[in-house]
Amino acid sequence: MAKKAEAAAPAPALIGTSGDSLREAFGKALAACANDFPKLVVLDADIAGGTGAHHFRKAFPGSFLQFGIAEQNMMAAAGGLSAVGYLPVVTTFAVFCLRAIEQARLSIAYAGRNVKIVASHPGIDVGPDGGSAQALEDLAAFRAIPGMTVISPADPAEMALATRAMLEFEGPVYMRTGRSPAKRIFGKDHTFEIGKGRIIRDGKDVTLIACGVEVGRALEAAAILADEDISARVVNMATIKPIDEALIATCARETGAIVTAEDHNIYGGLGGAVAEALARAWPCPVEFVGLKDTFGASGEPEELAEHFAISAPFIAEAAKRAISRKAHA
Amino acid sequence: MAKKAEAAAPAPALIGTSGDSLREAFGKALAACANDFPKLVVLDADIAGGTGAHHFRKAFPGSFLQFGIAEQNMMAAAGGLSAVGYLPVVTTFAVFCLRAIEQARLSIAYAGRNVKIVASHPGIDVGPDGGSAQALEDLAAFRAIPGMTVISPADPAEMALATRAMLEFEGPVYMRTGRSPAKRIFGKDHTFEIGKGRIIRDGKDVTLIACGVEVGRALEAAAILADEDISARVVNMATIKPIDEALIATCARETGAIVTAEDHNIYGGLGGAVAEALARAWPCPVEFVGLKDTFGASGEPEELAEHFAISAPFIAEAAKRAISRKAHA
Amino acid sequence: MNMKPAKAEIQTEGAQRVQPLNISSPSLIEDIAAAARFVRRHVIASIYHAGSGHPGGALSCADILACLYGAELNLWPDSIHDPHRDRFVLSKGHAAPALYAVAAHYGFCDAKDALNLRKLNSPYQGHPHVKDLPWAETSTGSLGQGFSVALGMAMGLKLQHSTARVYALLGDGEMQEGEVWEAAMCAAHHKLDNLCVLVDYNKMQSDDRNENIMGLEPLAAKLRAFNWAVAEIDGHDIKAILSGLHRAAATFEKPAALICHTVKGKGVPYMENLPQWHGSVKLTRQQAEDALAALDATLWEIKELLDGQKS
Amino acid sequence: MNMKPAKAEIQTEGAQRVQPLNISSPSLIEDIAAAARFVRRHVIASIYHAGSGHPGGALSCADILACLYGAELNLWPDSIHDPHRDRFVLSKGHAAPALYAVAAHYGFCDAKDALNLRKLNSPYQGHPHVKDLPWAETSTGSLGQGFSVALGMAMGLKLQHSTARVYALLGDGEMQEGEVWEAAMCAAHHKLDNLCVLVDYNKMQSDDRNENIMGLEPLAAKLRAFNWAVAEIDGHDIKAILSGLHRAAATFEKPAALICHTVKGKGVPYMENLPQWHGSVKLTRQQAEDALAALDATLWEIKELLDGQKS
Ligand SMILES: Cc1ncc(C[n+]2csc(CCOP(=O)(O)OP(=O)(O)O)c2C)c(N)n1
Ligand SMILES: Cc1ncc(C[n+]2csc(CCOP(=O)(O)OP(=O)(O)O)c2C)c(N)n1
Ligand SMILES: [Mg+2]
Ligand SMILES: [Mg+2]
Repeated sequence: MAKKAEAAAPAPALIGTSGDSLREAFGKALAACANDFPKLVVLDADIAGGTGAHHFRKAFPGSFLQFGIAEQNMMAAAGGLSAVGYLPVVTTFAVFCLRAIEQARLSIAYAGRNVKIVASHPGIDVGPDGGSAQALEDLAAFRAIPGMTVISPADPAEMALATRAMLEFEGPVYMRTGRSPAKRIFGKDHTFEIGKGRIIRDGKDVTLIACGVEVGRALEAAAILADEDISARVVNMATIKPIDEALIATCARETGAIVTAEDHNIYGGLGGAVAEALARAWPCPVEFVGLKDTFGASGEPEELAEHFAISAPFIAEAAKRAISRKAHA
Repeated sequence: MAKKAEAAAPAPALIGTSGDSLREAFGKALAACANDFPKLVVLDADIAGGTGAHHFRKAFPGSFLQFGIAEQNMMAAAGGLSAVGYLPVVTTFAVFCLRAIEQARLSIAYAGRNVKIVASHPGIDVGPDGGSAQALEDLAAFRAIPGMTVISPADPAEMALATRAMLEFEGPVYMRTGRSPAKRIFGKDHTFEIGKGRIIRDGKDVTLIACGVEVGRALEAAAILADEDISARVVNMATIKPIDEALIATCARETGAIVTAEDHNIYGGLGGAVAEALARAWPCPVEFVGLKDTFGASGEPEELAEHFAISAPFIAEAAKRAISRKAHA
Repeated sequence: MNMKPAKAEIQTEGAQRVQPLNISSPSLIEDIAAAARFVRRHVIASIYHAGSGHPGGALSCADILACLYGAELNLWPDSIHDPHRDRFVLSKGHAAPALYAVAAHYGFCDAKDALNLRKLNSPYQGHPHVKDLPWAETSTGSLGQGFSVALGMAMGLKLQHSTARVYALLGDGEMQEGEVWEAAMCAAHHKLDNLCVLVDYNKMQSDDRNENIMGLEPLAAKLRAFNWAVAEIDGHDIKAILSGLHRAAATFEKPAALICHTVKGKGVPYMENLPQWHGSVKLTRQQAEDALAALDATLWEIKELLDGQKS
Repeated sequence: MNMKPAKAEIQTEGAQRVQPLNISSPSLIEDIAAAARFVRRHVIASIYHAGSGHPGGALSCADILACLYGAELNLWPDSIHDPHRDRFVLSKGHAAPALYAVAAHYGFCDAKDALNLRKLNSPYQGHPHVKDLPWAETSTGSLGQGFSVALGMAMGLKLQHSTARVYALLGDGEMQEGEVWEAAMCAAHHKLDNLCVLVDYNKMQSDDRNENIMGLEPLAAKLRAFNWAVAEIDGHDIKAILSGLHRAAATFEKPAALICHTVKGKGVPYMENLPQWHGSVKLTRQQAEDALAALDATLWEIKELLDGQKS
């Protein structure tokens, strides 16, 4: 092969490093708090530039473990690293976590290992990579694994807190980050606790329960509804499992109607967890905002949210439907 | 190595072929109706003796495809076989279907392939093999895949009907069979339709919605409740997705309390699907019978059902709790 | 739209293979070289328009794709539903822009349309999707799976006694996926001599060189130990690729692997052999123009590719 | 309870390996042979009591397990929590009865208790579960995973500069799992010379002989092409196993694989080389008695093993 002469290489603009996405926030937080967790090791499957783990690699190359494009081996090996005393954080895209879910089940959850699985690129928030890469099943699938905690923080500030909380927590955790530039929602005073939902805007006619990127959209929806004199409460349900049943029941009692919003299939994820909690604690009409059992597609995250009906106006519409159902309940 | 002299080999009693388990019923039905589906091929990962597929192999060795112990390749290859005109039926244990779920997602569901995935050994019904082999996550995980139909027939007669219905159905299907000797529930007049639940015992105080091996136990529970003058309706919800929302709403309206019963984690499976349907259509108290977010263990299926609280008496207890909640709803 | 010189009817039962082309014909080689040039330019333009995409691995496989579509595959735009057509699966699905470009060049889709890469409501997703584009044969994007799907196709075609062949293009990084070795073992066991795998051995993957991430050598020995017929060729030498494909089609009871040594980013000097151009990158106007110029595009062609969309 | 002859203290920091035993010592070999006999009898008895279980693959690995626990592993009942102990992972988890038996023989658990195989409320599940039995090191049963877990342990121990070694026993059928080749590639890339894989090459898997299900040959060539140090030995020759382990421990910057040629069902003539005894089978009283008699158990020992439970 004729090798072309070396040309001056203009630096490429990596999509992965621009903006303040949840994955970048995760990667920075991981690097920032690593000194407090000397047993921490971060596992990568040749995708650190995409997951945010590159920040950690740069800061702590000795604790960064490369597994190549082989997610099953990486996931089960995390169980082995945990067995010899490490605190492993497995990083890859959400859809490739799914590829290794049986390893997460057996060699991590069943074996009782304290391993953290951090999944970037969940939902249609993935954007232009398209439907094949947009995981819409991970919350449902990982939630079904006995003993697995599932979290999905909403903004960069919360992601930083959640990263530390996850490392301090004892037991297997599955955490979603996100690819697109994230909205800033929380200030410096924000706190985070695994297992707790939070009312981040009060209201009395309906409660919008959201996680991940949908929290920002739920807040926008509440503003749209306010313009129509509908008072919507917004709950940031950053922990999908264990779900904050007490808070859900309180919201159902106080507002009488619920909307769930998630960047995930409407089946089995946050919506499923909320529906189950209500059925146990306080039956109440729910409208589900999410992908309606269809795969995603290429496009920009915001246009996809519009296209697949998970943007703020659709949450607001769902809220009105939920409210209108109160009478019949 | 010294090879020992040939000794008369007493025939081993294969656990897999004794009794009238759902997997055996599946295997026999598959062989019996194969002539009506000339494009049928059955894929195996060295476990045909355990899945029931050995009946098909014996009858149609030319259409039986061996993939060895390599479930990911088998699952995706099924997509390729479908692409060139075959009607592939993928067979393995439920927990190994989970191992290949990302292949089922991309190369089957996303690619729009008409492939059937038949999973034996679901839940604690697996028995002595123990917790590692007892899939408690499969209904939730496969239900979350867009476009995936999920069914779990209740007895050998229904399994035979479901096997044919699944082959006639256009689109990807995930079907659970079962390992233990199954109760006979239905007679010769039984019919089966994908997407339809069936009231198999009427009642007015509460509805017990079950699938798979739990249908028999729900019927027993109804008998226990009848002795206490509680009238329980029993629904055989053989299709978990798409769930029969109309029937669920009717039952909620008519009986005012629901119990779900499944050999699966209480999160995300049948219970989740029913809770979601109720939240959409007719909010109502639900009690969930299933594994309470714990893994299984070795033991005989019936003693495990007792131990993990999914046997008939526990369904009956759940029914009473559900009924007692009606007033507060 | 460009046509292969030797289009022949595909017979549906007991089909005979189309007679092999004269693969040393200078005009054939020039046609394929032109196709590869078209592919590279189209890749740059579509990734520029998309604002994201993986140029490195799309450029490295342009010559391979051009050879397949230009001379090897018994596949034409009017035969994409013929059951006895040859199948091509882009297992390294992130090289989708190259697949769309070669398909456009050979008339399976419209070239201008195919610039709508990664856009909402366009069928040209970031990774090939068969429901959007039937000639993509399957949906890929998760590495390893395309190989298994191709294996399933090859198995099925053999069961049907079809003479159709199946080709899959894999990345070298992709060879780290266990599923690839499951498929490799299975294809050899079933003696799928109608299956040919091409490895785009550009020595690089997402973050770095293979040898720094997870070494693959000795790759040919691995595939041979898995009972494949293996040849190593220069993946930018059209004659070598054509004759490699020719020999691969002649293996008996063995699947064939062509390890194609390539250069990641091939044809765009500032990208060549630099892992940071794996993707997903955004190309500036200047970068796109520089790349097209390096690919011998005229000023008019550059304008047409980068602004033609808007008209 | 039986002890290895050369118990030495395991040092926790900068630990030195325990001095190797004299592996040709006739008494050592006789001790290990006795352990293997114990394992085989215990396997038959526990599967008989359980009413189900996989005898074939438990019998084929009895000699390997006896060598590991009897001479190779720096592991004793009082060191199961020592961070610098050697680790053994039974990746072919369905051979659990053999693991429980060898553990019982060397004092990690009670022999009578370990006959409670596959019973509710017993820690001796159908597949090893580390939460029930800490010395099982991890939970297995899904083929391929144990190897990866062992790799993770070896990687971690290396990071800690521990001299502890990690051993994993795989089935030959298990080698068909892609995860095995992911782990093989990864272990070699990371130069994990503290990792040793033993393949119980009994030529059979669940339904039939490997060659009929999915051929593995040439297995040694495959592992060599994945950059492993490979030796082939007779998996029933204790001296050969011990010296194989000895050489495996001396590889530098390469993981070691011992391909152990074995007979499935070894020791029970009516089971040997017959795939139907893979599992999961129910043993009749007569079958259990015949098997134990073939394993040279006395009438009293047979009664003790098959009825001792009830007393
Ligand atoms: C299963 C899986 N894991 C990870 C990825 C993310 N990914 C996309 S491309 C890529 C690198 C691929 O390298 P290679 O196969 O060598 O492709 P090429 O160099 O030809 O672009 C990775 C890791 C993926 N698409 N699929
Ligand atoms: C991932 C996975 N697929 C399938 C099985 C079911 N299974 C249990 S044992 C077995 C055969 C194993 O054969 P081999 O590895 O050769 O074991 P051995 O002959 O030593 O018993 C199979 C297919 C499993 N345990 N795990
Ligand atoms: Mg590459
Ligand atoms: Mg074997």
